[in-house]
Amino acid sequence: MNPGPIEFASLSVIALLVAALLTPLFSRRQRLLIACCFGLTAAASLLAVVAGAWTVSRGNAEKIVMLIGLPDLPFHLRLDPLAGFFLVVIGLLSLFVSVYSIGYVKGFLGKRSVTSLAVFYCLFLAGMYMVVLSDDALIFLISWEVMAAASYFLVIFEDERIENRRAAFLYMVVAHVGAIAILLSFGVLAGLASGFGSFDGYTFDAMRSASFPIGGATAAFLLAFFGFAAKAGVIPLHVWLPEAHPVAPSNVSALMSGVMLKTAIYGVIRITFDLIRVFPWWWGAIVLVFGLLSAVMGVLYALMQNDLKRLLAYSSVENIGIIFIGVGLAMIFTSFKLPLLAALALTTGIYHVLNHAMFKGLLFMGAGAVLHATHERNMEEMGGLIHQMPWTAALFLIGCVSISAMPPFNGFVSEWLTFQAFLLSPSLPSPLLKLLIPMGAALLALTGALAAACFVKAFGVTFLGHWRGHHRPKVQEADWPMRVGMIMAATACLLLGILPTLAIGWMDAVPQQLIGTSLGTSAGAFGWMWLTPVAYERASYSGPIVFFGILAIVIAAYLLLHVRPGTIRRVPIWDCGFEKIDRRMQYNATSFAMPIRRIFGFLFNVKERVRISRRTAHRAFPARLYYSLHVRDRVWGWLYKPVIRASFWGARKVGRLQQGRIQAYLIYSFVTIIVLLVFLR
Amino acid sequence: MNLAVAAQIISFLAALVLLCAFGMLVQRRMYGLIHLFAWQGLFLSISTAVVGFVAGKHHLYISSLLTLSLKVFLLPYILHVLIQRLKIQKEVETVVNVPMTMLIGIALVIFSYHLTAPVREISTLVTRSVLAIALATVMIGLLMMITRRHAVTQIIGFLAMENGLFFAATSATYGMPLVVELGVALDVLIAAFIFGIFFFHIHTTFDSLDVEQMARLKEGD
Amino acid sequence: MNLYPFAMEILQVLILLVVGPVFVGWVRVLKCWAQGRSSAGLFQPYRDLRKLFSKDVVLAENASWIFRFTPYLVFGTAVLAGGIIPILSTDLPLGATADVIVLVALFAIARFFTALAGLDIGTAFGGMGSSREMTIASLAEPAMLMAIFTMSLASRSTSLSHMAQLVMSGQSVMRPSVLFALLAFILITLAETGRIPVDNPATHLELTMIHEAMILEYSGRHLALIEWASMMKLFLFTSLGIAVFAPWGIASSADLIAVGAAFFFMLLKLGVVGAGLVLIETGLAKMRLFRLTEFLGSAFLLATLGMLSYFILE
Amino acid sequence: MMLLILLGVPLFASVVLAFVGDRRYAPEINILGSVLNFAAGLGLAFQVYLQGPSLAGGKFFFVDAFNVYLAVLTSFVSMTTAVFSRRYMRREREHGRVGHLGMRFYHAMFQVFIFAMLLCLLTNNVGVLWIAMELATLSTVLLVSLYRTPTAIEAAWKYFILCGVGIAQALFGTVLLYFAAEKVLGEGGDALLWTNLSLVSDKLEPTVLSLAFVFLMVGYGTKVGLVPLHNWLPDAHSEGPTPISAVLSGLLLNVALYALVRCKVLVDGSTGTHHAGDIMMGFGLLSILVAAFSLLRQKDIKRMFSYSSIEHMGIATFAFGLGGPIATFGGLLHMLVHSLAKSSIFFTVGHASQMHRTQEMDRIRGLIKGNPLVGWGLMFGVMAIAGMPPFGVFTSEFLILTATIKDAPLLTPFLLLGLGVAFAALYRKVQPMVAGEVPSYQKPMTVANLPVLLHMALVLLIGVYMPHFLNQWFHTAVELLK
Repeated sequence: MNPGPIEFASLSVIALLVAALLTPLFSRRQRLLIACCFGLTAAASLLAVVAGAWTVSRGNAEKIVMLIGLPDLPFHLRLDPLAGFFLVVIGLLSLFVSVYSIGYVKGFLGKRSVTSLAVFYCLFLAGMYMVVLSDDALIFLISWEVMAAASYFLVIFEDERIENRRAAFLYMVVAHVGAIAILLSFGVLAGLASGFGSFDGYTFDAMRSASFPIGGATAAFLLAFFGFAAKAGVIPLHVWLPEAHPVAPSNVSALMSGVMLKTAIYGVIRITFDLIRVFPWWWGAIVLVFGLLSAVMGVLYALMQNDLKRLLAYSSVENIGIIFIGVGLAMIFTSFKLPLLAALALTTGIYHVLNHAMFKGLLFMGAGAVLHATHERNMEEMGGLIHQMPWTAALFLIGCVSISAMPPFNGFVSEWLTFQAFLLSPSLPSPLLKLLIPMGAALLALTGALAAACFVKAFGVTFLGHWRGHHRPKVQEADWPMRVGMIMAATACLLLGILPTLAIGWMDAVPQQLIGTSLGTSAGAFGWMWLTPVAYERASYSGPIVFFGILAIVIAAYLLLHVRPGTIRRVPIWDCGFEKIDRRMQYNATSFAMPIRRIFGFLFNVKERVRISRRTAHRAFPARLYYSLHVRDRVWGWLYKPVIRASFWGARKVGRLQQGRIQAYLIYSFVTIIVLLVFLR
Repeated sequence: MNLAVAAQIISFLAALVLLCAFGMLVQRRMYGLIHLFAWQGLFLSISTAVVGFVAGKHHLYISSLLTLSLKVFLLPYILHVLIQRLKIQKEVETVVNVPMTMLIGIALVIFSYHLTAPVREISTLVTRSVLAIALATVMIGLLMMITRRHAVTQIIGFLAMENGLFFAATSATYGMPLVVELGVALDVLIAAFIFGIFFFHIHTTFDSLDVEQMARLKEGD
Repeated sequence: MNLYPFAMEILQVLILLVVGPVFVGWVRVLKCWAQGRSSAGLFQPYRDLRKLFSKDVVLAENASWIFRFTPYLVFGTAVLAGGIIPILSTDLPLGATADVIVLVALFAIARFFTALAGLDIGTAFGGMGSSREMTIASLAEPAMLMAIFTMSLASRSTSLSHMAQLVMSGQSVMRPSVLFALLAFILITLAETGRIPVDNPATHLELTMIHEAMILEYSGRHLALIEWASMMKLFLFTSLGIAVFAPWGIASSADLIAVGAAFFFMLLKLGVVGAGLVLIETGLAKMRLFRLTEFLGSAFLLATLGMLSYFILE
Repeated sequence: MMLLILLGVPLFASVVLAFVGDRRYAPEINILGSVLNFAAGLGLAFQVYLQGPSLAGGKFFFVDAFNVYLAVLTSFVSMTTAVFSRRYMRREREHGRVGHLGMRFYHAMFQVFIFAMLLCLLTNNVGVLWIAMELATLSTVLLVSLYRTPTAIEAAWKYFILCGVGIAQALFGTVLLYFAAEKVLGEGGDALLWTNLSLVSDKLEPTVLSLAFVFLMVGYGTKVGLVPLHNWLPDAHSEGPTPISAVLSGLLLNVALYALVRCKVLVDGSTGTHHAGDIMMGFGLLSILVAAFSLLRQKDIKRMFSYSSIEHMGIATFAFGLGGPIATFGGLLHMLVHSLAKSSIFFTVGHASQMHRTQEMDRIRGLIKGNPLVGWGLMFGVMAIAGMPPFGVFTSEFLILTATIKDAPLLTPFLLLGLGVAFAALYRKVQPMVAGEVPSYQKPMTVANLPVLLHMALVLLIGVYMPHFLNQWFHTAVELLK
């Protein structure tokens, strides 16, 4: 038998599981453990990438059935282009992050045992691969929850900190509630697919071959969307995300933000396009609206953050929103039978999946390097790191530029394609959608611009200027494995930005599988240099020319200006004659975001307090000034707090049942009997 | 003895059993309770014997003897001894709202009658009308456990329920199979030992047998 | 291989480099006339640039490579944009490189790095400028895109050449959506190019400056590049507006006369636009920073109205 | 034959242990008895696997697909509990919480309890079932009050009275059942045999049987711990010695549910309606909700897990009430995996509370660092019990929930609510206990590894790979319970 892609993928999963089992044996040799474990995960990830890429380029599906699980419901695995694509996304970033981890995890040596980190890291990766590979409801949910549980243990890794525990708890609860919703959704589908006389309905194949009544399908979709949205961090279910992602070890944050969230996207695509297949347009509208909401609110919240990793986490909310915009548009186009447009929209969505995985992974790795070097997450305490950490700074900058959707990097390509998809909405037959969808384009534009502001802040405050903190740690550049991990991700960002045509041509198998149409004929029509979705006349973009054009002009200008040797004089910064200028006077994260906070303040729960110390001769010359600012998510107060309150209220009420007196308990039985008898008569 | 007479006798005994149950419901004194319980057991035993005689079921004699020895002599004796040992013979329990309790008891009798109607219709036994009384006795035993707060009273209520069940078994079906009867008797016996031990434990721990004190285990605020 | 398009491309870039400063000079001259001052002449910007190029560079100790790289990048994006916007001809080889969205993104990347450079030296001014610039940009960009989308809805294309050709072919003359979009575009151009009432290019007063605050630490050739680029930016935005809203005259065939005519029309239009700009700048006062929300908000509103009117009225 | 050995071993062991008393090797004898018992259980399972259901002791005992796995489970959990209790009870003895007499009593009664449960499961006679159930209660009542603290006595008293009253109702129900059966099968012992009753269930008088079901439901439901008859359960489970809590939660509840389900089959056969199922669903749902919300505010660790038992019994009851092949399958599986997981949790909880000398959750901290086995064991146990894959509880909940969607879609929000709240409540409490730094007052100690590891391994195994024979039994049982 020739091993095919799915054997490769399974092998990768098995390798990870074996690694997870064996790792505890090495717990006494921590250094060896790090090298072996993360080396092995890197190899396994590479294997997964190969399997995925192979499948996508072959464009067909392979299945195997493993004879474990329930005897009546063995585990079904399937590797089709959609799964293959996500396998590549997950595998690619896992590869980078695994390499990075070899350096990063060493930072924990001497402080705590990294055994559990290594074990759950392996399980986490295995879980993600399995989610993508699974082809029946049971194995899907098992993988889904293994992924959630493993990441939970990774979040709680540094468990002595209360914030980690709190975040992990919140994460776990939201994830589990979401998982139950997904479970119920599968329940609906399985029930409609084959009834409950047998276990057959649980396989995806049965669901694919069934046709669902609209009511049941809608229930299934809404449940699934709720569950997946909770996992993806779609506003308003996102609250766990900015808590959990920052406190996890940075390599894990990179994976969680970069690829774990994508499994939720995968789930939505799988359920709507592959399992249900026929759906009304307003499903897409729901996805679109939540996508827009997440995009705008996510970036605004990101702008308000002072914690570097928290900022990145909120930015993930934004990007998930952008992805859902693409998916939602694809759903709308599909339901109106516009396959070409749907293919375009879907491609934008999944291309952004890939892109976001790359740059968000890169950014989290960069933030991890900073954290590793400074032991600081608060940007207010940072600054000027570009001098001590030139590599990290440059790579982080690439990430920032990519995520801000600037050409010639990859973030721009997917955003550009999303705009193109938006601009195709006039082809829709529904007048209402025609009017409303362009508004979405405006919101997307707003998101992009705000993201740029956000990452100017992130990069500028962290790496530029002077050190803002009170005490100055000795900062060292990240070591080579970490750098290599980041360099690979940065290279991917650049390549995906300047060669989108190749990437999209390769990805065409996915829309081909799900919608039946591919972009291939139109997108790559003018060769690899030109990206022309739909038609040449509509729009075109050439990444290579933009990149090399700018590069050429910059180099030309530089050379021209350096023909005549000029000197550069280094002087202290100009202080306008003030003389007492110090580094605490720089703009910091809070002040940078101030104008935007003013403008969009109504969206946040802002508590700003200024207090002037009493011990002063005159009010105009205070000895001390105290300023405090709290920007909170309104969603917490609107959605989560009431739920928590209601639960405890319920708990108090229920607690009254158990009030201690035995007579009362006897009365319960007595009344129960009477009630039952009365009802039965 | 012809069937009609037997039925009358059994009905009469059933009435006495019910009366004892009501008596126990409102009896405040320990000894009074034990005596009432013993009387109830006696009526039960006689009734079982009569049924056995009428129906020609000889294993019912054994049941009758069991009841006699266990519920008329042994259990009252054990209770008696316990009360003396624990020096609580003088204790008088407050019973709240006697009329109300009685009313509920009567309501229970009516309810039981109503409930057992279908059984009565199906049954061909002479004892069929007694089933309502048996159920009522069970219910009143439960009611007694609810209204009283003394451990001994609760146990007596529990045993009264047991009587009611036994009565039900004889009246509805001329008694359960012998194995079951014996097993039930064994269980009651073990239970008797256990509550004996309990009385001591409770008394030494709480200094009284008032179960109101035992309300620590609850969902506090 | 037809060399004409490439010649056109080179010509356009040259025009950009040359006419950019002249256009700024023209605006300044007009402004002086309007305000009753005597002007420094049409070519003063050249003299400024030459002076700056010949000076040595003074750098803050803390400046990193970003600070030094930014001027080149800003200059580079401006030049590249000049090769994309149909200034003289719609038949540009680079025209397909980028559509209007890419163009906006090119300006965005220049702004991104300028803002970083502002933060790089670590002064309060630099940070302030960056913060304000990014704030304004984040409001202006969506409005800008909306305005352009309104136009591209009609032409079913975001490619500038196609849009211009379509307008020239006369299919869409004087439509309500165009009017709204044009108004919005003007407002945004004022914001994007840092003109009154959003910013004042002529002042270095800390409370008001935005763009100037970011580049306050630049000197010598770096400053020259940035100044030149910002002059080109004004020119580019004007050309962009012309290409989208009033492309008449731009050559669409390989014809020397047409190109000559296009050049003439271009100068004519620039003259008119300059006059309009001066009217606005003289007639209005600089706004407070937080009133800009309303300003840009109304630009966004206008653009949205344009889009709605496209669907409702056309 | 195996069947009789299975019943005989614990009885014999209890007699021996009653004589051995508090000697040093008593725990080992206890273990030996349990191991033999488990071996007999395995033998029985093997026999059933090869030959199918059978009768023994002159129709007096029987074994089929439904009770065989519960019997093996009972003997297995009792064995691991015996292993666990060796160390545990020794330490309690050293701490002076249990006296000389107490130990003798503990060991003897432990075996009696096992005997009672096995008798419940294996007897063919409804009456004997009742007797055995009562015996199971009585044998544990004094174990619950073993520590003689005021709360322990209170708990035991409540247990005694409430279960006594409850079981009395079950007897009434049994009488009514016999009354109905007698009409069809004639007088005598045969009329109470399952094997006969199930054959003629459609001929039994429906009105009588539905009346009987109410009493059986309330009676056995009290023992299952269904809300609102559950009040004894948290008290008894939290105040007794931990091994007893483990078997109470892990086994006794199952046995009671077994009895209930058997009765339900008869009633369903007789009435031909789904009323009995509806009643069970109602009780199940109420239990899930009340237990879930009660979990939120617990302070005592064992009390919390006993509420969790109520919740899970609610789920299983709900599943059986729902009926249908998938839900019933899920319910059967749920009984198995819950029992394994819950007893494992109680083992770790026992160690944890001994390490800290308290059952208050606020004082238990840093378990993973203090003792990895206890910490991770508790963590994974809770994961399992909270329905996280890949543990077996997830599989059963998956089947039950998906089946609910089909048959009672309107109830799913309540299930979702209950499961969600229970999950959050458990994690809220467990996470601080296992994570974080070791507190100063935590005492290191050696723990019994084997029971926890064995249980968790089994739960995991069932989650990812259910053995074929188990599947076979469940399917046969589903047929039986249809």
